[in-house]
Amino acid sequence: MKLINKETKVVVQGITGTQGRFHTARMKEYGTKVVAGVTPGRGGQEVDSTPVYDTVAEAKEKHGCDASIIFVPAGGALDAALEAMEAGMDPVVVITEGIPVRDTIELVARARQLGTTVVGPNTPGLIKAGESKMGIMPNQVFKRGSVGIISRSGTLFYEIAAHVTNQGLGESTCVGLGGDPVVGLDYIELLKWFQKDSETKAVALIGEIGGDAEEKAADFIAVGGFTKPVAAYIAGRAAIPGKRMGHAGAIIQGSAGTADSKMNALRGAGAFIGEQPVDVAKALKKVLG
Amino acid sequence: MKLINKETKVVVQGITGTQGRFHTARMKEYGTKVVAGVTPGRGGQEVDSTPVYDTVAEAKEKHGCDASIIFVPAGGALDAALEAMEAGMDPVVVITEGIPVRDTIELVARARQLGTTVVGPNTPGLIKAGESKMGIMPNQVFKRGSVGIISRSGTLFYEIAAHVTNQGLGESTCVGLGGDPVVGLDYIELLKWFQKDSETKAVALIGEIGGDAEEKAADFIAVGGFTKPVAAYIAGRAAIPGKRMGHAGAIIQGSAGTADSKMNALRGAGAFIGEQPVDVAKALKKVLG
Amino acid sequence: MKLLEYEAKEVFRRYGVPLGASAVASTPEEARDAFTKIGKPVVVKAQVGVGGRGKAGGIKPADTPEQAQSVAKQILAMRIKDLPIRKVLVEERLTIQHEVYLGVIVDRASRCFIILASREGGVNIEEVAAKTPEKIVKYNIDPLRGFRSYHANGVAKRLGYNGKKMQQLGDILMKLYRVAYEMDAELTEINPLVETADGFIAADARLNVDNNALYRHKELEAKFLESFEGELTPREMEARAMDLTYVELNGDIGIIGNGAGLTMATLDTVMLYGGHAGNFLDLGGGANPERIGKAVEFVLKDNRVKALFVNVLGGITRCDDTAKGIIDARKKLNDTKPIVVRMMGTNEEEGKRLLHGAGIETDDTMEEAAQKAVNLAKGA
Amino acid sequence: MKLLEYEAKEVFRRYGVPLGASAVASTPEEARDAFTKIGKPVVVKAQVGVGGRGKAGGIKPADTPEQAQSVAKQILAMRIKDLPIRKVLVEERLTIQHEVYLGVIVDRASRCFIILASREGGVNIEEVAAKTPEKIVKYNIDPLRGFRSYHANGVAKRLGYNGKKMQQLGDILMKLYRVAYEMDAELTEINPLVETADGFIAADARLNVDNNALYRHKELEAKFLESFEGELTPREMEARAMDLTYVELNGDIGIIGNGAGLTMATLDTVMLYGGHAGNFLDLGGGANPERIGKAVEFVLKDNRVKALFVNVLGGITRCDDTAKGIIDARKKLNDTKPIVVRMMGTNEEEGKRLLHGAGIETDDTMEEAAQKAVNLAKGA
Repeated sequence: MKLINKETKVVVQGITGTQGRFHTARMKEYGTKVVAGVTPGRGGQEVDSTPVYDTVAEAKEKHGCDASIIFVPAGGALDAALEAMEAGMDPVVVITEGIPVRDTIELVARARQLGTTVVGPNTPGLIKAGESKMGIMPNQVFKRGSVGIISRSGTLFYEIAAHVTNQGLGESTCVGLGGDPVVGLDYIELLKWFQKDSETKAVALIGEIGGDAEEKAADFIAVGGFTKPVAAYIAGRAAIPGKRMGHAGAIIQGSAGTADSKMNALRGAGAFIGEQPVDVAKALKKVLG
Repeated sequence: MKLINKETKVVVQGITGTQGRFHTARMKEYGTKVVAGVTPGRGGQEVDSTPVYDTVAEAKEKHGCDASIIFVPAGGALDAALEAMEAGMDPVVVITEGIPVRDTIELVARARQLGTTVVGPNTPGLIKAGESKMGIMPNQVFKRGSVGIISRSGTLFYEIAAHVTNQGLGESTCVGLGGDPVVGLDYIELLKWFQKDSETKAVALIGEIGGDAEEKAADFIAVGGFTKPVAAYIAGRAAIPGKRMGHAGAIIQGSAGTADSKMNALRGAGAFIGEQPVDVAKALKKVLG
Repeated sequence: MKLLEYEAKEVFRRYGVPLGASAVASTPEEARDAFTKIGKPVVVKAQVGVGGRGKAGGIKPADTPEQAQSVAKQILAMRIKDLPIRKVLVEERLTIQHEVYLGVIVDRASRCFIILASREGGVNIEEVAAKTPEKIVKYNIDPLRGFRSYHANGVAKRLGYNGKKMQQLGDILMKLYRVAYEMDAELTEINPLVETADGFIAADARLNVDNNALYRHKELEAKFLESFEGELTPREMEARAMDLTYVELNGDIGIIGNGAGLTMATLDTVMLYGGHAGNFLDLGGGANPERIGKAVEFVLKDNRVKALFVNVLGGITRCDDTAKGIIDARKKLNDTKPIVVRMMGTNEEEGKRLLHGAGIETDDTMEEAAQKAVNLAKGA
Repeated sequence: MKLLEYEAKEVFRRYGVPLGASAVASTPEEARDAFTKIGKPVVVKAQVGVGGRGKAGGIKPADTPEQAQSVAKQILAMRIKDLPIRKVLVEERLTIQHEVYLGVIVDRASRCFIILASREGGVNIEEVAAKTPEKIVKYNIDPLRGFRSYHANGVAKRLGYNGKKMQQLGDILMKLYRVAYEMDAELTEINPLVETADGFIAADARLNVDNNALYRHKELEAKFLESFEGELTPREMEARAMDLTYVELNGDIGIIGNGAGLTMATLDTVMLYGGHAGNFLDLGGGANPERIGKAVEFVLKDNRVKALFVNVLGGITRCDDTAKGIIDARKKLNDTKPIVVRMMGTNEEEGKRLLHGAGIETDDTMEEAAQKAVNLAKGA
């Protein structure tokens, strides 16, 4: 699994769209090495002094970029991601929301075949605090520190990151998994990574209703796969079964995917469970001192 | 590349059809270890005391077969071959004629991905003389000896094999590449194999009009890729450009794919070129003594 | 998007899934004619987007054209779970030897389509899955390899079928997967697939299409809103038509947030402080003042709502835009319901300035704001 | 199977390849009406399955309905390479800025579909390919990965297009590949693709479908035989209708073999001994006596044929069956042309016994038999 650091050279696919343009500027402000953009048909233009190419292959040839962030609309996102992967970009961060799940299935399968790390889709992206950001999270929230964050949501993730920062802990690497039912990364893959990452002393795990990814993460922690402290927050206790709560993946189906099920599993694995978002940061403060 | 010997355990796909039934008996007569047959929907039956299964996976589970020969009609041949490959059969010999080229393209691509040797389609198959036959060539023609044969055609291949046998040389391993435009193996892959095969002292190369596989083989020989004696026969000198001569692949397009072009290339690479089929065997006799 | 049984069957038929003779009827007379056309004993089935129609009396047999007419009349006059029945499906009655369950679903954990199948199909399939999971055969479809005849035959074999029946079932499985794949379905289901003396027949059909993929299925878009009948409440239907991500809840505090996770956490925090959320409304990313105004207006117009809590963490969504939207909506409605706003992030200062100027208080943390909202709702 | 231009364009249109306004006409009057419908200057093009129609006068411009009618009348009265012209395509005349070549073909060496493209399109493309191959862009399509927008854009880029034009051309390439793939085409070609001020338009269209795949394209099967007009001689057409693999040649020795390679070698050997083959007829694998009889009859009925040489290496095809087929055909036709048979393999003894009994000689080697056939034809 490949994440990012200050050396990562980033290409922005869909850079000429409103979102691509806006977040390219924010990423550059944060210090991300955005070396090129790609929008087919717009090669030769510039966005905010970043050169735009028609294909990722060209961008790579000219700038040696090695990771891609995708803002391409849903209908073109699969092709954009496949293009990035075939050109050797790793990780590939798919911000795009509303991608048909059939396309995501193909995207993720191909990523596994090629060994590419895909973050998302429908993710806020990932950040190595103080070094590089491939995502849409607000810059001011993050400060270099020792807490790793894994989250299925976006704004709730910023909320908790802000508390972690306010507690004076700061973050190491933070990853948004994405709010779709099928995404490239799961908690366990990231827990494995954080287990080895010496900069990460503890992890904030932010989950929500739907699926059983949090339960599986709990099992993984319970069997000793991850041994650093974990504080978790699960959103959706007030949700009603059968209703999609915003995210395509946030739905309680029958009795599966409830917040209680997830909280119980994580609690059973020894994780701290926050009643409200701020609790997560406070608990980590207590542990890390 | 995996070929066959007396240990090879063979499953016959399409064993319950007329051809499958007939050639299963002939292969067994020859000594081939045909351990099972497969025809979906006919599981539990027997053909000539060979048990029939619904799937290759079952046949493998029960009998540990490791190679497959396919007599399934054209419409089902791609699935049959993919099934064989996914079940780990290697080589997979596709006798079936008339497979759409689009299907063959997928079949061959998948074989390359999985590292499976595919002989054919539209091939007479392959034989290790005196040990095992996965094919439809007449048994009596072959005798254990030192000549390897590579051929794009069927009956012409038997014709030349018979001459080689009559000359007292006998054959080591003989492979029919198949008469379709796209096939799993080419001359070069087999020449590489024969180069290493200590039982093969010389090679008879039987080509025909269409494509440039023979020219490429000549180049390969010319640069020292294959150093044993080669005697070749190319069919189709009397053919007319633009007409398909029986095989889907046997067609001279414009000025490409003529018998002269192939003969000249091979002659240039130091191969003996027979005027008529018998000449090949005579020339090899001279060389091998 | 959930298709009705007869809509799903139209799709299935296109793909060659074996079905009984049937016809859709919107009136008792049409049901009578349908019987005549089919010429065999039938069942008349309510077409409605909720489960449990059988128990509710929405499925009835008929042996004559007149009987078909009369039961259709009864069913078309019913409401099931408060939904009107606009159509019935008149379908050949089958002699059932056995009921099989077949489903193709998107599996989150395996990140692919999977086949679920069981020989213990029928109305109790969920019980079977819960109590005897070993009776459910599961098969993951490799997205790069596809689902081919021998994979399908392998599944049929694991279900215990052999020979011709294995092939027939395998063939249906392949068709079902083709439906699932080509229709972008989240769920494609036959329950029961009826085993008769002549082979298998799909007696019921479910097809839920991925809303994100509707742009690839223009023929469905026209029916999109209608398809939510039964699944969504009237207010939710209204919100859907306005393209708002809205879920109706039972409480009295209106909730608007940006981002699904944050909005859920807002509901949860309100609940934690003893309050009751009246709705979930996620603005999504990058909402402009008009859209925010529309959302605020929509929630404020809900009579059950006593107080509104807007929780925005500004990223793409800007705090000043949020403030403008709130102020505009309030002005437009001339509404005086108490509003609690918590905002943070992009253009936070300007947003607060605007709100304070309009007499709306702001809080810095969602916990404080949630507490305030709960108190305001109680006090109102 | 080669489709005519208008048939290929019907397929292309279905896939969204940009085409000029056009209509097919079978009479001069229809051509006039077509002009009126199109309402612009047109070209009237002979629809015929052979190349070189331009040089033969089969393509003519028309500026008025009357002119369209009169040139259509001329063209419909023509024969091109001895073929009647049954239809013309009346098509909007384009203002050509530039001619591009695009093709999708099955490449034997790479074992996949490949794209061939050049900015030097038009009638001289073969010369371009021969003399300046660097002006042809070649791209191999990975069968397991497919051909996607960025691959297509990459090809357009290598052709020297940028921006919008790159995208337009990439889009056409993707559609062309979809045609090739879904139609099982051996060759899918636009030459020229005309670059106009408004974008690209396919001025000509070729589509050759893999005969082995016709079972997937039922709509083409009806036209199958007709499509060989021009490609096949009348005798070859007759053979095709009888499902015989037959190629007409210029000599006087009829050749029947089993297996393409052996039959070719038989022709070659006859040539080597100074003879001239009158045909190539490959029995294929496992022919039964009826089929063999039919083949023998077909060749013997050819008045040019002075002697028949049957060369069978029995594998699946049995020597006794071959003998029966020969004897039956000869009896049926009451024919006395000399026949030379060489047979070897399965049931060889029985085959020879039957032939000798019917007074037909056999040889053991094809070289001897070929020599004998040459002498017999010369003596006849």
